[in-house]
Amino acid sequence: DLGGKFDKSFNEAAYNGATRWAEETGNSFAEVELQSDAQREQALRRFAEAGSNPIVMAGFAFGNALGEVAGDYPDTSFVIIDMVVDAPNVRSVVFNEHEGSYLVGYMAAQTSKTNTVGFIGGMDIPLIRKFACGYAQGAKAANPDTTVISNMTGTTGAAWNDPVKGGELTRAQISQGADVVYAAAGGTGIGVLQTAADEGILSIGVDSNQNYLHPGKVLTSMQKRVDNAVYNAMMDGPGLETGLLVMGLGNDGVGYTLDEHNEALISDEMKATVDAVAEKIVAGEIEVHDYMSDETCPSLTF
Amino acid sequence: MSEPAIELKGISKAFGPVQANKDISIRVMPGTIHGIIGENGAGKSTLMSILYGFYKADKGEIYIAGTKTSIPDSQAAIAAGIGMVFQHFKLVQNFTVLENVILGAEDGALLGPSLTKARKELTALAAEYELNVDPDAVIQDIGVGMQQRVEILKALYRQADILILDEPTGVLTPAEADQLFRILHRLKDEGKTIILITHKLREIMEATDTVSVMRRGEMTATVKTSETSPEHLAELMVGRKVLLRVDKKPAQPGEKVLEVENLKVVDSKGVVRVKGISFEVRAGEILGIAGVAGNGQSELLEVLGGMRTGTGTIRVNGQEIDLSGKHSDARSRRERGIAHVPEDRQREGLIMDFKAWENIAFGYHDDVKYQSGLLMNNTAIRKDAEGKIERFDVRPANCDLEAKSFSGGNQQKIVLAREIERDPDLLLVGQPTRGVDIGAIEFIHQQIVALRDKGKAILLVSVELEEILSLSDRVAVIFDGQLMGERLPAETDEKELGLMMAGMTSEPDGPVHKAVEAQLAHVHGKAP
Amino acid sequence: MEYLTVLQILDSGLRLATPLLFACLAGLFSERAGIFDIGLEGKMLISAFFSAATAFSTGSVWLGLLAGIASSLVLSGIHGLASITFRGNQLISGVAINFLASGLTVLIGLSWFKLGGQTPALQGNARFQSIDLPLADSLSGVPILGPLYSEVLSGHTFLVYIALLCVPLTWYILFRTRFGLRLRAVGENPAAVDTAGVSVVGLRYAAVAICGVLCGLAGAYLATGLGASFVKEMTAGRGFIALAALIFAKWRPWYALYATMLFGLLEAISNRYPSLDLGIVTLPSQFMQALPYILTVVILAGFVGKATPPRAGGEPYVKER
Amino acid sequence: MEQLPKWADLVVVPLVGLIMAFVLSMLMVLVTGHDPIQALKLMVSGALGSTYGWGYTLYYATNFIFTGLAVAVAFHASLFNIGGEGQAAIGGLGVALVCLFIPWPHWTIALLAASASAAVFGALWALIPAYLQAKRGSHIVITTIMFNFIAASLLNYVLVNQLRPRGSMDPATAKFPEATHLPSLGDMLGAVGIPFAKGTPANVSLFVALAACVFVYYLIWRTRLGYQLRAFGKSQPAAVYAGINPVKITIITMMISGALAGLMAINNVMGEAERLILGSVEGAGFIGIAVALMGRSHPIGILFAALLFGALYQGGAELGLWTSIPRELVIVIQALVILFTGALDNMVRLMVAKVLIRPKRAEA
Ligand SMILES: Nc1ncnc2c1ncn2[C@@H]1O[C@H](COP(=O)(O)OP(=O)(O)OP(=O)(O)O)[C@@H](O)[C@H]1O
Ligand SMILES: Nc1ncnc2c1ncn2[C@@H]1O[C@H](COP(=O)(O)OP(=O)(O)OP(=O)(O)O)[C@@H](O)[C@H]1O
Ligand SMILES: [Mg+2]
Ligand SMILES: [Mg+2]
Repeated sequence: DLGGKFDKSFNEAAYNGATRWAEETGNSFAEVELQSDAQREQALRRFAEAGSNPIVMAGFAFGNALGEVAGDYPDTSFVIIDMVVDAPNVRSVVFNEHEGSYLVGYMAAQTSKTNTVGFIGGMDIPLIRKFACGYAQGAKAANPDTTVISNMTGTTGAAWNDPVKGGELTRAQISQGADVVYAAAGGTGIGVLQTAADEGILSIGVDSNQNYLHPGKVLTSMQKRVDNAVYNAMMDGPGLETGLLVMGLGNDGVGYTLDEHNEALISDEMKATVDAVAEKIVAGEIEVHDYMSDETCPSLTF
Repeated sequence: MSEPAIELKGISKAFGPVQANKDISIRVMPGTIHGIIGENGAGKSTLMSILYGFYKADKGEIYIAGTKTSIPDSQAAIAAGIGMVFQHFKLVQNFTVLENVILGAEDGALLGPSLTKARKELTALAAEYELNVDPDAVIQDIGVGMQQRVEILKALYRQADILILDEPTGVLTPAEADQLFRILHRLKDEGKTIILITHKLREIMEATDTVSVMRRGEMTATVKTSETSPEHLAELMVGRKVLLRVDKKPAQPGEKVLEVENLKVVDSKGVVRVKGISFEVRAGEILGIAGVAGNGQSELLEVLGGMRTGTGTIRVNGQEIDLSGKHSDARSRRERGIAHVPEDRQREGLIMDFKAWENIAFGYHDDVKYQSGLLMNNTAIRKDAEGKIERFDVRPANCDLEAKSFSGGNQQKIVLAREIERDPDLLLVGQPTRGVDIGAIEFIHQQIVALRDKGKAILLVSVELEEILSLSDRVAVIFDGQLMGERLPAETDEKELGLMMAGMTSEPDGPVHKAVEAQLAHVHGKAP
Repeated sequence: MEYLTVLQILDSGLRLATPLLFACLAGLFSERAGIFDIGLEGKMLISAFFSAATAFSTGSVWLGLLAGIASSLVLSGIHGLASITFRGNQLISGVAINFLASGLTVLIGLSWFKLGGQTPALQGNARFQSIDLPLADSLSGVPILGPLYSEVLSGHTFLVYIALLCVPLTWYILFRTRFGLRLRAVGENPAAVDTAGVSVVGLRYAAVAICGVLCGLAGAYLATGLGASFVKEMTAGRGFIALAALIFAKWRPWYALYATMLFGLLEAISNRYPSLDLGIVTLPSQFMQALPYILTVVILAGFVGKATPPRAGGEPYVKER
Repeated sequence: MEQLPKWADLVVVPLVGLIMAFVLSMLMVLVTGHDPIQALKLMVSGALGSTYGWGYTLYYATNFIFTGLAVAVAFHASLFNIGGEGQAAIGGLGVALVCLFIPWPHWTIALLAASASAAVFGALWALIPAYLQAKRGSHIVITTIMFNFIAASLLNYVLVNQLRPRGSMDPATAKFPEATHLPSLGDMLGAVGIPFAKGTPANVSLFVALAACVFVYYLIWRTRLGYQLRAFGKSQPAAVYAGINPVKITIITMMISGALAGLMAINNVMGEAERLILGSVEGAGFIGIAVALMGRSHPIGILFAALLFGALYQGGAELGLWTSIPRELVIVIQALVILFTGALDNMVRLMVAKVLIRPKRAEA
């Protein structure tokens, strides 16, 4: 996405997926980062014409371009992440970010001593609302009288690359009592996690596993296995099965991360309860409301 | 005979195509006042700027008191004891007098000490040379007269013993000019050497010991002042005989064209500049308004020209005109047959970056004959411009030169050509010949008189009493925003006007007049 | 809202204002000398990168600071070369510098750290730690003023206090020293300075250099003071806000402090109140995010009025054409 | 300084500057461990080597022509309009509303309406800063910067909460109806039998941009308004002497400037994306400043500068597609081009003069 790869989260995950595939199979892949919206369609066509197959694109913003292009290259398989494009040769991978966010929200509320948890999004767009909404639900579920403070960073592209502002937003939330903050803001999130660590509160990473950034200071990360999506797509190779592919808790599309960096923070019973919640969600006993379903959120207003 | 204080040998300087100075040599004796005259663009300022290290000469040598000196920059010039008062002052507008004086001559990295020291020296110098200035006044608030004194003080403060003045009196009133020359004489007596550039032969005759004449970048003659005459100098300068006095038939005043009643003007700072004055100008006459700069004559012109608002009644050809409403702008004035030659040609009268032909349409760009449909008819404007430039003998006669590369005199001719050839009922003229050489002055005066003789009304504002007296049919004196009275040129003289300009009303040969003479005598430093 | 919130907002405002203040004073020196500089953004950015990069690889934030300043000085040098020595267009030069910085930082970052133009996070001595002013805790008991001191004034990084010191310092240099006098003069009327026997070029280079140093401090503060790593484009338009603040401040040091503080506070407020519930309507977050800019315009139009820049600003000094 | 012949000044100097910029850039490519020759080939051929490349180059150029002209017009009245970014964004809103909510029979009419609406929206967005500058003396640079941010927030709100189709992830309007889709350069040239790559974004707006160049030329140098505008830009006291109303001129100029910036939307929003997306201007407003300055505020100059930047964009895209050279290198190249052809042009001029004039001297 225009955010650029190595935002330590979304695009980086995609890139890692591809590299993993390349390393394991010894094959090579062409990748491109875009500077302008007009280049989306361009890139797709050029890769298609050059015979790249499959072509994987990360980000809802590709939806429109793919819609245009897919028809013209019936023999090429396309994979789009975070967006549904209805075409015979397209696999649309969407993630249940709300489910993952629900889990980390749940953990946040459990950990919080002040019953106040924070959310910092990059920009006020539907995808981010989806994150926030799931997070808030989880938090409320864990502890009904949890307050969820939500901030969006900005309204220009800079919003995804402004760690300084991320840091200030974090401090603002801390001053309102938040002691766990969840960042879904690309490069801005780096500032959030940093400040959280500095100010001695916990933070939650997003997309990739960001626990390692500040060992012992990052409660967990809402991992969105974009890397898997990309990896699998490339593994399946040309003629991969198309259609809608929903990556949720069930198929490890999303989830929280537990590793050496944060094991100290997550007690066994906490892990137990959270996993239990996860089960319920998978089993459908807990129904996590998806903001996108009706563009409303029961436990948070935008 | 002693060493010359300054000797220039074979100085040449070209600005791109323009050869401003061609192989110029000149010797200036110590303890003398040496005049330099020449037409606009003759190369006077350039030569002096080279001596002061502002421009670099392409060729030539400079000797100061006999020793060869290289003057790569002004610092070297100052070190060599040279001080220069530029034609266009080099002062920092929003600094105080004191700050301007010490700029570049501070001692020590901190200002405090420098300022206290400078303040002392300044008061000393001021006392010694009657250079009264208020050290704490900010430049942009003080008159040109005082600004010039600041420039002189700057030089003296740097212990200059050679002082160059480029057109110092161009902006001064007679009184101020007199004072300046008193100062120069005193400096001379102190043994300082002075180079004086001026367009005014009278000043040359009165003040200088020697005078050099420049033409087209060359030094054409150097003569002892005592051995020459204004007419001779004028001829050397222009290369032909020049009429130094305007010859004009007596006026035949006709209908009232301009009637001003109780006009008041308040400026942006809220200061009342014009305090309810009334007068009239008739067809076929020139009313001259004399006054020390800053007494409201500028504002008077600007209101009449529609550049600022005022209160009172003004009638042109019997019809009242709008002084503050939406028809009080310059455009509507022109529609009413008022043409305006502004005091500051470079700041107001012309767009210096526009070509000459574009400037001919300036202010009249709405004129239908300049339009063709939606567009401006540039060919028409150009044709018109060529005619005007030719008739007013603007040099070089090239419509495609930008206004800024004409000399002041020729810039002024462009403005006059534009305004006079409009054949207006009323012409407003401010400082028509400021900084302009005598050749051009002669021409400009002729044009103004010619317009009068066509039965047009002319309101002339000038700080040059000579000009006022020789051009006007009636003279009114303005002081502190009020008219001190009217005189007929034949029945008055510079003394009386000078006094009225200083705020003293006087009926001829009344007691005041006597007092005046006494005072003037004192001013000129001779016994009555 | 209760006192603590006010304190928090002031505190945050101060932090957010600091980089603006540095950049604003930087612009002040440059423009007071008659050199317009819309390249503040770029200088901050490059300094942010090199300070972070150096701090990371040497482990010393001080070396980082020096490197940041040095890099910013290089860009200043280019600006000086273009606009003083070669009398080029100062605006173009500024634009170029902004592009140069945003490209170079990532380009070099990529080849050094392979992190997509980011630098690794800085730890320990590789970043500025916050300083507690003397008596901060003991005084915090004092009603009203106590907390103000301990919460707002105390507990910032070294550079914040430097920035605050720079204000009186700038004022002093500008209005109480020979250098300052000449600097202001060269921005108003270079010919006057020239004929007074002082080098116009020298003065202007000095001013541009000071501008570089201050931009360097601003960038270093972003990457090693407020943040703890470089992120591409992390200046996020602050250079332009500083420019606005400079005009807002009418090119005066103390006003610069007020103007930048105002911007800082407004941003802090909109951070604190992501969306305002006014009972009838809730103002959307987008409105709150635009609020600082809207208020700026309102204040500017309502109270500040006309600002006249240094007279010789923007034009190269040409004697002969 | 030596006087250069006009042709040298207009052709040789920029060319030499360009070459110097590229030499430096390619050195940088070398340093970052890639093959500069290949990179250069790729960029040039990618941008200008095929009608496909031109299809993109011209598309970007169209954007830059509009924003460049916008800045230039303001410059002539000595107003510095940094607000092109915001004005273009709001212009996009104007286009979107017209295209979405009015059923158009044919693209020609739609284009007219959309252009009008884009221009009006852009002009109105410039009106407030202009008015404040004229009446209150509020510095246009601050206000236009602020209005860029305000525009971004406004669009973010409108797109997310109002114009976005329900359930869509993308903060963007729905696709515009078929009837409003503009013919691409490919379609048009194809129609007249000239082979031109289909599926490239360059479209009929290019001709609107060219028309805008002509319009601006006549406006500035041939109309009464232009005359007054330039005079006002050179000297305000003189303008007053000539009866030119400063308030009126300031406001009209800025509105024309805003309108030109707004017009850019017919290219990127209506012509390319065929819907309004978030951040659709993509910095073209700021590139416009560089373009105007390098084009010396003259339509012809702006045309060339815009083409240059368009080519750099497209060439850069090709680099991104086929090499691992990071896209930021293109930004650096842009910077160097601006530096050498814009800011350091006198240095280049001096060098050229040494080469050109010395021999002449020798002969003489
Ligand atoms: N800075 C400059 N750049 C280019 N040409 C110049 C410059 N200064 C003077 N010139 C040219 O050199 C010639 C001499 O100019 P200079 O100022 O010396 O004349 P001047 O005798 O002082 O005229 P005036 O009596 O009006 O003061 C003029 O023709 C002018 O065009
Ligand atoms: N920078 C310059 N470039 C080109 N010509 C110049 C420059 N400076 C002065 N000149 C020309 O030099 C000549 C004399 O210059 P100067 O500054 O003495 O003006 P001037 O002729 O005295 O007019 P004024 O009396 O109004 O100042 C004029 O032709 C003027 O236009
Ligand atoms: Mg002169
Ligand atoms: Mg003169």
